[in-house]
Amino acid sequence: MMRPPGWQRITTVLRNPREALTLSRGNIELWANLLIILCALVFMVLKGATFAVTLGTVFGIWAMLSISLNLVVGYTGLLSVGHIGFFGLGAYTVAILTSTTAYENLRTGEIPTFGWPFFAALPVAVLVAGLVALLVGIAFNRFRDDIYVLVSFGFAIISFNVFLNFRALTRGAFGIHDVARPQIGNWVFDTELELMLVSLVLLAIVVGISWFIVSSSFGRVLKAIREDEQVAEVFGYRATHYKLAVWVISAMMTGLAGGMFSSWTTFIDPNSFILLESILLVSIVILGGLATIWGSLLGALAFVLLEEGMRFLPFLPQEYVGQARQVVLGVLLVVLMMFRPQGLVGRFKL
Amino acid sequence: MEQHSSTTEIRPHTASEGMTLELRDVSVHFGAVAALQNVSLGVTTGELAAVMGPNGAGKSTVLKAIMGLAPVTGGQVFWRGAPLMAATHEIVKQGISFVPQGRRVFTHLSVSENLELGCLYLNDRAEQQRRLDSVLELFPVLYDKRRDMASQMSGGQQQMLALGRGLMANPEALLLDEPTLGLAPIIVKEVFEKVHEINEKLQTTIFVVEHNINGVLDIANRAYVLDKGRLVHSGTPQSVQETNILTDVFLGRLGGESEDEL
Amino acid sequence: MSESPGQRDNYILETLDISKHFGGVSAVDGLSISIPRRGVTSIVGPNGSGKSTLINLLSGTLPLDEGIVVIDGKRLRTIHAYETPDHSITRTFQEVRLFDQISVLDNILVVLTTRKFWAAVFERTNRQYRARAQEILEQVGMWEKRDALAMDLSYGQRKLLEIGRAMALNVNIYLLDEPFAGLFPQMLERVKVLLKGMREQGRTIIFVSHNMEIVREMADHLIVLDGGKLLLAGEVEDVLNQPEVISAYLGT
Amino acid sequence: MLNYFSRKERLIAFLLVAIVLIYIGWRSISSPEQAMQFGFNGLSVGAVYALMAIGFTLVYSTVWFFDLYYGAAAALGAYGVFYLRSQEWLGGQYQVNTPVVNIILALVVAGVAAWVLHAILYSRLRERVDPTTLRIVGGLLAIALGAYTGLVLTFPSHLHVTFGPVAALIVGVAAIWGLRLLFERLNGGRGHLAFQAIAVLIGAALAIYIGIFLVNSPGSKLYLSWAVSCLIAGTVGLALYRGLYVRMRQRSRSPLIMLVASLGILLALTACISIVFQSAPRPLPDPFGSVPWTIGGANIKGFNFFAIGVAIVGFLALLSVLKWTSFGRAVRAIGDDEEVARVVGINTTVIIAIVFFVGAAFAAMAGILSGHDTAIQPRMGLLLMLKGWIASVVGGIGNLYGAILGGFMLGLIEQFAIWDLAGEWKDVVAFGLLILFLSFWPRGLLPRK
Repeated sequence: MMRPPGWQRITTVLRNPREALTLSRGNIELWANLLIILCALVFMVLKGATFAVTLGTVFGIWAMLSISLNLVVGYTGLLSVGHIGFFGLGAYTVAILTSTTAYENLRTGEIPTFGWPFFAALPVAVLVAGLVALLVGIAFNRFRDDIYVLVSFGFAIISFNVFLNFRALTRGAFGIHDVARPQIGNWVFDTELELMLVSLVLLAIVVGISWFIVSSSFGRVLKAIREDEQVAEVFGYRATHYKLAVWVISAMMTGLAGGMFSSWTTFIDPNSFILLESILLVSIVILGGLATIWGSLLGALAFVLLEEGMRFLPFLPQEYVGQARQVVLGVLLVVLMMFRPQGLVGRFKL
Repeated sequence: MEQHSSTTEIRPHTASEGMTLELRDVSVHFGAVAALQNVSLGVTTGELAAVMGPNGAGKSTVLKAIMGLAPVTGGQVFWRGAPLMAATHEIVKQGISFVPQGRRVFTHLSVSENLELGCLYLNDRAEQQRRLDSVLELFPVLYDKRRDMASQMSGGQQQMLALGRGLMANPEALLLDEPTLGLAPIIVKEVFEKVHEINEKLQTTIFVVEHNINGVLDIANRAYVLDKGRLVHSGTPQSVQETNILTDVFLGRLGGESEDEL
Repeated sequence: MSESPGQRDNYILETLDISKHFGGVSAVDGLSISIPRRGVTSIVGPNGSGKSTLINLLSGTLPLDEGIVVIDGKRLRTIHAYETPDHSITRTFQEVRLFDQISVLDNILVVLTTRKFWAAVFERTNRQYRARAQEILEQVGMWEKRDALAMDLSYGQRKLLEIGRAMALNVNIYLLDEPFAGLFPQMLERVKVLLKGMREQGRTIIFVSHNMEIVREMADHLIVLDGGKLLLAGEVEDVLNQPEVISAYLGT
Repeated sequence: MLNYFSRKERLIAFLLVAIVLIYIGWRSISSPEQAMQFGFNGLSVGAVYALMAIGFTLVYSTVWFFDLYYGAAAALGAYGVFYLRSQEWLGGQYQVNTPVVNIILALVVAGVAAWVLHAILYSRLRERVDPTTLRIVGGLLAIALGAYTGLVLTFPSHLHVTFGPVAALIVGVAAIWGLRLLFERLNGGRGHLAFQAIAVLIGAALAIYIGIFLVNSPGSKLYLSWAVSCLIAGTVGLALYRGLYVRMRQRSRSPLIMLVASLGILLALTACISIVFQSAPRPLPDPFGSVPWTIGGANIKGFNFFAIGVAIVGFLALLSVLKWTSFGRAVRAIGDDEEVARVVGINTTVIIAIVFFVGAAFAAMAGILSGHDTAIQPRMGLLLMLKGWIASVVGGIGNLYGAILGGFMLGLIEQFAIWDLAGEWKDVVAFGLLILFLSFWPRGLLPRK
């Protein structure tokens, strides 16, 4: 079931409190769980509920992203640094389809607007991301290990350049304004609380799909392929097909997160989809732990808390918060690779 | 193979009594698997000792234990009466050269570069050159190909190259790991003759691990038989041939148990 | 060793002039062997004689360079690894290759579950699979260890689990590469019992071994390879008493 | 996955290259000025990629993993120059020189020096000299070196005094060593006392001449700052190898572990640079004046020639070291078979550490050149790293010739591609090229045999 890893330890610790004092290797999962959740609680108390609601939306988006990336990294062993591309695809599809702001480009003339409602554009975004992922996946299926990382870097760069330069569609560096908010009938999800609601509902869908796949026979085959592709083939599974399928599913869920993101900010430009964001995403997944859904949730939570928490630090000027978080994440990656390659609560070591 | 006048620069070592290279009660474990269990064997100066046994008997592990390439979990290796504790890359400076299994020559380097690597630690170009000349003299086949890439040579030539690389360090003891594995019978004979020549002319102590029993017994002074990580026989080559120990070991008539700890 | 068509039914697996080259070296060189239906066939030979390469070729792990493999009457020029269960073949590996970072139970369940691509997404581990997995794990004596990761097992247990995994696939031909290597007596007996059980079920077992003692005990037929070629084939004791075998092992 | 070329593939490759060449030739004939311009720009950019690719390839062909730290090394190099020269370029308006950074770097240098001295001197002289004395002397030397680094960094405006003589000394020693080697080569591999004498004479003369030039001409501070930046970036690379990668290599065989760790380092260092220097882009002035020469109708900066020259000289120097010195032989041997290299008596840890140092220094030089060519910003390393990675893969993984060929080719193709496409698509072209190459010729142009 979806029990957080280390749950059994919590019950044993409750029965035998002395064990809580011994921070042994095996307890890292428990401590990571407790620490991050405790931080979240403290944060909520300190900052108040309104702020926590905003944070909830951001958390929902990052969690969707990291869960879907974890499906690829944790269950096929392929380290994709290119998922930000699918995120951008989802975001841009929703933005282009829903935005009604006219925009005139000197070179291309007026760009048409569609004005679709959010919930009509969202499935299209998912489909677009999936379709592109299918093509990309077919091309990438022969790569692995370090070369896979390189070509996935390539996908991130190429998609960023497309967002930036394909002005006739994406309006380039000017970005797209007035992306529609989610709307059902006359109920527009306009406030932060409502947006958080949508974000968390979408997150629940992503978690559900991931869990459904991972806990099925399909998920088990994926893990086997990750461990030893050739042996899995000897037992009758065509590894490339399975890898491609999970890649496409993962990209579709990333596209979903992208759609949510663009509706939340209502304005997107290529700067949200730079390579650095993708590297950060990878580090969240590795930090939380590979091949667990709970780990990805935890990683995303830690990531969001880290940024907001750093604003508390008195000696850190506000403009350096992003950078400081990046330093912490980078150092964490190194430390994890050194001592705990499966991440905080992971089930798979790279 | 033609005879060569042995005006080589490699100096013969003076013989002395007792074991020069010795394993005392050495055990090696790879994880839970025991590759060697309390094995004691050795070689005296100027001798050629052969270690034999079927696949998986732990023959190669004996040499790897000496070179610090296998985790020794018990016992100790002695070299000239003192425990051998140097790091792998420093052992060669102490006079032990290792020729690993499978002709692992540096395939992207030329033959003479391969040879020079055998005494790279010297930092003395003149001495390197002298040794290069003498080794090339010992192996005429290498002299002809000295500018070629090692990858372009046949298996037998690569084996000669590996032997020559080992000799470049002017070793007191030469450890050979399966020098004839995967070579054609005629080449096998050539390799054994060369090993014999090195042993006889240069007075180099040789410790050879070999699966080709008949070939190696002709040239050895001392023989050990390993089975399933244990020493089952030690003595002269004659004693090995007289008993049926080898046939028994190879055809599984000996019984005995290998161990696998849980 | 080609046989007349009438005899073909007696053989479940035949190779016709198969070869495999690595660089300039022929690991398997125009090899033609026939493996009788049912019973245990052992493949022996000195180091580098092509035993493991033969297993790899038959299981599609390596592509064939030349020649034809006839499996149960089907003539195949190429064998894809993912088709081997359809040809009713499965195998184990010389260096144990388990799915390391998943549990012992999952290692078995992977083999049992459906091969249908989309059906797999909707398939949960049902009671039937679980029962079958338990049956197999109990046979190899590892039901208590079912939740451990495969990588945390000892060498002997890994070896047993790999054989168990192969057994879980319900096929006719089992290719076992060194199933007895490095096992201690109790484990060895267990593997022997497993193989005997499979033989009684009428499966064909082909195993590579260098342990002649076990070959004598277990095998019905013996194939001796040397230098990628067939040296001898036939009944175990007949073959082992031939002088060629001894000389192949001891070198010339 | 990696297969040798089939004959058909090779034919297609040749045909494609031929078509592209013919197309470029045709365009060049129809507008030679533009072709000249694009060609030079391409070669100049390609030189940067080539330097980067050489660094990657050197490390990859030795330890078989891509060290992504080199992205940060490039940025470190460029920002190192900015750090040392900012006082004069920006006047008093922006003071970046901070004791914290200087102390950290001095400590890194001292630590690395201590380890290197221990690993080389200690193991060599242990039997002849009392170990305690050796340790004390080594420690003092390391501390002195660290203090010296701090000194150099703290007074960047006196670089020609503090670092000039040392640089001259280094050049002199390198010259003596190189000349001796060259003479030996010319004499069929045999040394001679006369050669040594000549080499020492020439080397000493060179050192004195360069020393006088460097100390007397304040303009030399720029060149010295390049050298200091490269040395610092290299030292950090060595420290990372010694501190992290050695242990990771012992623990895990997976190439991804070290790749991810080095990605983390890249992430952290990039952010550190933007904290210290702020993230806005800054120009590095053109060292040779910004007035372009007009050659054949194209405007070409002297700096472009310089960049190409640096790449070629760096490549040739590295190549000859790898080919002709015993160090180079050891490096190639480790790339072939690390275990056997250790068995034949090579101290693999030290050799690999030096390789990491040199590779990072090359990356830093690439960063410096790119900084002078365009501008510097903290994230510049990321894209440079990727381009270098592409160049080394397209050229042929693990082949030094492939690295320089791939680098120049990538630069040229990027430039000639924007002839017909808009300039902003050049990154897409680069990665498109990569994916194309990896799909059809996974071993690159000049595969390692």
